[in-house]
Amino acid sequence: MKPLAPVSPRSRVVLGVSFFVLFFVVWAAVTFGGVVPKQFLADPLTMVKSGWTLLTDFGFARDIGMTVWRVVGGFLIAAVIAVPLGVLMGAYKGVEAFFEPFVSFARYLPASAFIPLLILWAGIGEAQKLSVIFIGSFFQLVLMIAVSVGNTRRDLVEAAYTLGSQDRGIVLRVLLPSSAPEIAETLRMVLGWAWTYVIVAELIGASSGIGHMITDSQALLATDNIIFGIIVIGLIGLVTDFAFKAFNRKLYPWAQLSR
Amino acid sequence: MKPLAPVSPRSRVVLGVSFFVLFFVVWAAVTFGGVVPKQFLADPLTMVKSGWTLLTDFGFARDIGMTVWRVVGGFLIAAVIAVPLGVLMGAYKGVEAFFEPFVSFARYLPASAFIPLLILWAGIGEAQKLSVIFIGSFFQLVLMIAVSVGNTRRDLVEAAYTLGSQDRGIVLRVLLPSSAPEIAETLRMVLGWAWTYVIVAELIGASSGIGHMITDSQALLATDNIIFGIIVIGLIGLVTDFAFKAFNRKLYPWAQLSR
Amino acid sequence: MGAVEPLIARAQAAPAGDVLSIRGVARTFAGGTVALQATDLAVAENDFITILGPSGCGKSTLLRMVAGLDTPTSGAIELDGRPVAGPGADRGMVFQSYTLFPWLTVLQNVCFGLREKGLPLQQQLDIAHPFIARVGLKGFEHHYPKQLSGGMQQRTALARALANDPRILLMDEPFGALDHQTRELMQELLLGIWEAERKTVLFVTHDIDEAIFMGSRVVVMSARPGRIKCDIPVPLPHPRHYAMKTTPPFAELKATLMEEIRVEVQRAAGLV
Amino acid sequence: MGAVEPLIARAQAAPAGDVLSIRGVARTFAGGTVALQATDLAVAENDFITILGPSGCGKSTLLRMVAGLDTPTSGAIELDGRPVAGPGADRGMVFQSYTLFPWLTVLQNVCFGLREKGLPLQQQLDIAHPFIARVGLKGFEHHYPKQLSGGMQQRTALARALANDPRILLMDEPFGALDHQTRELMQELLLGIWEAERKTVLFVTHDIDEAIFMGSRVVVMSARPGRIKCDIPVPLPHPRHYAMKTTPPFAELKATLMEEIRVEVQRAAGLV
Amino acid sequence: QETKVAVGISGWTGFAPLTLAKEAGIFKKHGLDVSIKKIPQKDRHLAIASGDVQCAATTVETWVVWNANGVATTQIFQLDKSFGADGMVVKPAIAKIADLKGKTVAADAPGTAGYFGLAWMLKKNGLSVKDVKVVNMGPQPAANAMIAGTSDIDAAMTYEPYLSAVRAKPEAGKIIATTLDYPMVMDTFGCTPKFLQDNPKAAKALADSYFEAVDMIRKEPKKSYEIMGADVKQSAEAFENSAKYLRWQDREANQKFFAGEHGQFSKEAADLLLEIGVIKAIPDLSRLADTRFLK
Ligand SMILES: Nc1ncnc2c1ncn2[C@@H]1O[C@H](COP(=O)(O)OP(=O)(O)OP(=O)(O)O)[C@@H](O)[C@H]1O
Ligand SMILES: Nc1ncnc2c1ncn2[C@@H]1O[C@H](COP(=O)(O)OP(=O)(O)OP(=O)(O)O)[C@@H](O)[C@H]1O
Ligand SMILES: [Mg+2]
Ligand SMILES: [Mg+2]
Repeated sequence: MKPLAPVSPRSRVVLGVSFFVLFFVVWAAVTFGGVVPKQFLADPLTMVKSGWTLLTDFGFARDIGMTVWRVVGGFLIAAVIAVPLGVLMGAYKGVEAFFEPFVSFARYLPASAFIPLLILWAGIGEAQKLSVIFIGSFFQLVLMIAVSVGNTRRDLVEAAYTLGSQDRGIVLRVLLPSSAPEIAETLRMVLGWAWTYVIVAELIGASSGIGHMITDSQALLATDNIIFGIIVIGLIGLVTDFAFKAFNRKLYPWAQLSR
Repeated sequence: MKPLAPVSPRSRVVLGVSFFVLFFVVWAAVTFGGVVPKQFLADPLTMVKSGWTLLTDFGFARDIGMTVWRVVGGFLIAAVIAVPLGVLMGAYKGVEAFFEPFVSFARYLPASAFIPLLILWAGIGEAQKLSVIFIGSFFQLVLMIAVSVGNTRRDLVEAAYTLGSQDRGIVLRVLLPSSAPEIAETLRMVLGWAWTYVIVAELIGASSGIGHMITDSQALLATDNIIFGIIVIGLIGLVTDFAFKAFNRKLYPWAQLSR
Repeated sequence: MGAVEPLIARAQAAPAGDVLSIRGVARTFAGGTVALQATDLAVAENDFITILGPSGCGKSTLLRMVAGLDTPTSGAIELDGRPVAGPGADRGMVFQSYTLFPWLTVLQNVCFGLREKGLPLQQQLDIAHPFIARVGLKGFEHHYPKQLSGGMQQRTALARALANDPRILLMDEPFGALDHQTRELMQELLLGIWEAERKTVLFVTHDIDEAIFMGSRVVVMSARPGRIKCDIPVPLPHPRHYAMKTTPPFAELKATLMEEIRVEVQRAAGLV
Repeated sequence: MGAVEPLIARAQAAPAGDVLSIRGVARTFAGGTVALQATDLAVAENDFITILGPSGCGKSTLLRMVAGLDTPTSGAIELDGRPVAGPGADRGMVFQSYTLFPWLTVLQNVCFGLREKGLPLQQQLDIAHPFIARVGLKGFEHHYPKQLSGGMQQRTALARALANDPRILLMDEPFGALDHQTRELMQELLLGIWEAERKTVLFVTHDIDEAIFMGSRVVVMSARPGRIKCDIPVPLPHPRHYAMKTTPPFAELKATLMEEIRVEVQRAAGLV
Repeated sequence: QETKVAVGISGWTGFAPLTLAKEAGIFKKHGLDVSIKKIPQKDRHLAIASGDVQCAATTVETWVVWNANGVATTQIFQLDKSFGADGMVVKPAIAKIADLKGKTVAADAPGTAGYFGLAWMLKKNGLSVKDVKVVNMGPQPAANAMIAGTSDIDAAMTYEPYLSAVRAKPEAGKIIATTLDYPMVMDTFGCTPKFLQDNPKAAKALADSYFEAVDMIRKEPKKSYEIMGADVKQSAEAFENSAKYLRWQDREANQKFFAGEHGQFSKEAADLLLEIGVIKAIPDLSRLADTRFLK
């Protein structure tokens, strides 16, 4: 094999699938073979079966819906505030100087550590879960968006000036469209992190959601349910990410995003 | 204010500091003023005092040490495996085709949801906490490193070939050094995320660490301690991040990293 | 186009007719770098002035100050007698780097300045389309910049600047990033447009052939700190044909400029 | 350097003395693009062959196949009678893009190939230092590429290729990204080295002046699908001086080539 | 040669004599090297299954859950009995437990004492856990949420000292029922069958140490409360206060308890747990306890 030499699309698929096959074979071997006792690790078959039961008999679909709703809700609130603020910070260095030091400190504060406080402040209802997502994504968003906007190619801005743009036009017709694809990419990335936070929020004080199902299953040592839950989250994350990527590519055909 | 027009370093500092001042003034006003009751939000003074007591009387330094140790430990284990694997994947497209689909799925699995399983598999000791950090950072690392290595400038590789390099030389003397600064940046970023996971791991089943202190304080409604804990995590995150950035810049003087 | 009288006559017109006048303009950067020493230059109506000079001698700095993108440390720049205070649509600029807005199509790019002026859409289109045709991009109106070659992008940038109908066109090595052949085609295209419209142009280049072929006057700048070293009229008749580049009068002028510029380049490189 | 006999005599030497022989080489890319039609070219010892042609005519493809970085769809490439199987140190290459290893200093870059050969450090240094001096970079041995100007980077790349003592030097628009004046200085530098060492060179360029000034033979390629259109010897004596560029024999050759190439460029641009 | 044993407990006042036994050197005297791990109740069986701890303290019905769900364990002695230390707090508007139908109740995860207590109280009032909306919250955050006046919780299951905290804030809520009204919280100590089989002497030593610690509390209350309080960052007085709501069980009480009450309660609890779906089958109830070590 030569470094960087591409492999044929066919063997790409074969190799990729073979890892999954291998993974399941090993999993099945250790579980069915009895090397690992049932309560430590459910076998793949039981996992799938329990997952099905969860969906059909225990209303797991509703849990999934709740979790998705929380992520999307908290994230949207964060985005609605973060995008304008980030754009302002990127465009006006004075605004940036005012907010930046605080925001870049705040983004290191782990959202999960806020949960105890948030329960106090917002209760255990949806407000609390949304707040966790908000804290987890807001500061990152603001900072990354401000950087994107601030990195707008100076020559484009200067070109706009020589074409007669005023300051307002520079912000609305140059800075904003020029950084839009990067802002969309930032939103996609940060949404990916938000999934982690929602699970934490649901592990602690929730009556529905995927995280809650996992806590419930813990008592029963139902590793099948836990693993199913984890896989469901993974799949949702994967699907949203791909959808978001495709959407961005569609929305910004002029940008050379990830090839 | 003109878009993108820089502000003087002096006003930058003044503006940045003024936000913090404003923040503390508002905080002090609502807490000392009694608008917000004590058990909801401690005032800044109590927070600092309690923090001091935590450090002097309750051995909080040890908790901090434990948390740092866990993050660094778990992260190092992840890095030690992820860097060679990532480099191999980036260099050899066959290896990449084999691992990539699985890894890019696995990175969407939230580390926090694994905690119940990890307690079962690894117990409640350090192994479990390290595993959480490992799961949280390993897949991200592998993927991002593989991308960095795979993005090595093709013309540099070709130049090395025309200078007589063999495949081994290409990997060791071109791909590796060329992507080293980006790998270091990846390590820095992912380390930042690892902080979030360790707190989760400590919120759920630990007998030491900052997260554990926060759980303990939650029982006593000691919002002063909780806030102090959060700020400590934020500061540590900030400091490591800056140190790492400075270190990377020192290590790779030839690279044009973040300006 | 018919017979065009030698331009040199116009260039020597009375200063009263100057479109642009640069008087004692100097620029020192924050770090202490003197980019430009006190410089004087008068640009008359319909002049095509090419500026030659070694790298770093302040050519771009001068052009940027005329455009209003930078401010002189001392001296005055006046356009039609009014001092330049900031950037404006009356001074169109074409940059060396590709500065089309990547999120706009060719047509939208050309309309950009018109839209900023607040013209209604139909009027914008009425102005833009002829210019797009003029630079030979008919049929490419709805292409995005990334779908165009470098030469096509610079042609669009030219159309965009011209559509705004500026008093003066500032061009900073507009063909510098193109390959040699594309560059020659672009020179002919621009020259053709100039011969038809007689737009006043300030054109920076490194290429002596280009400077002579395009210009009605060639201004040579000295190595940093920059200053105007000589100002040579080009007595070649219009319309000019590319074959002119291998004629003896051209070669003669080139030999002169080559000597002038060579000394400066060597000085800039620290070789003298 | 002394008196150097016109090179043209050597170029017409018996084919037995050929360093490189390209016979019937064609290249079709995966998408069906025919980049190069069956091409024949023989390069004799000490030849300095410059290749001119419009963009996209397959010049880089041809050079990359000689370097072993790409494989012909058909035909044979032989170096000293042995078929080329892959890249190797016997064919040094200088690229248009700056390909110095950014993590190595100038000295380490020049030593790169020598180290890959397994030479001991002292021997590497003994070879590298004179070449660094040769390209005028004494004192810059411990600079990183980002601390160098474009011209200095290409000089280092030249030294790096020469240090490996290749049988043939392949240069793909090595000065294409430099500004005009730097480019002319680089031409003189390279010509000086060639006049002293008589390394066999295959040199791709877009610039007719450069092709004539540097080459002992100029090969013109047709627009895509590429093929060799004509192969013109340059009867100018060595050593050549930059002033030669404005002499009548030079201008004459240039006028001929300009016509040849112009047709191709227009064909490539779809104008004919 | 000391026998190493890791014990999983929580900060619950009832378990404090174990801490005392360790801190006062009683375990050491009996040839044990005990390490005490604080593990939330919902994770404790996972720790046992992982092998990190061999023994644990928890409520009687929890052992039923663990055994039913695949974590084999055997109880060897009783620790304490709650006398009002566990209970349900409700918003002032709630008059009786039956009013909770359709309301939101905070309780720890299924398989914990809080959840069981809720199920038990609801059953005694003609309801089931399906009739209310259960929010997963530990006893501490649950109490805090009530005190903070969080609008979306109508009731919470918690224990001392958080119960007292609610008692001190009548406007936030009231204690509607405790273990005085529903005596169903009693804690026992158990180990894995493998540990008991391999270390019968150590098992006996554990029981003996516990009884000695209970003795010590009686003889030297001041010092004992101080040691036990320090472990949960409380003063001796505060700790003594929270201990008022429970009774530590000595050897005699233990023998009486395991003679009949234990079995009977386990049976009743198992039926309820099965009903609410926390266990899927009733385990072999005869193997839940091993009374050999009480002698
Ligand atoms: N913003 C700036 N801050 C400090 N120095 C600057 C700045 N812009 C330009 N310079 C310096 O001023 C001098 C002139 O720069 P300028 O870009 O005008 O040269 P130029 O003649 O256009 O060169 P080139 O031919 O390479 O484009 C250079 O030495 C440059 O380093
Ligand atoms: N890897 C490739 N896959 C497909 N087509 C290619 C590839 N490389 C080059 N081509 C095509 O082959 C043709 C010749 O390319 P080549 O780079 O050899 O041209 P060139 O003469 O070097 O042009 P230029 O002067 O712009 O460097 C072009 O049409 C190009 O698009
Ligand atoms: Mg410039
Ligand atoms: Mg090429």
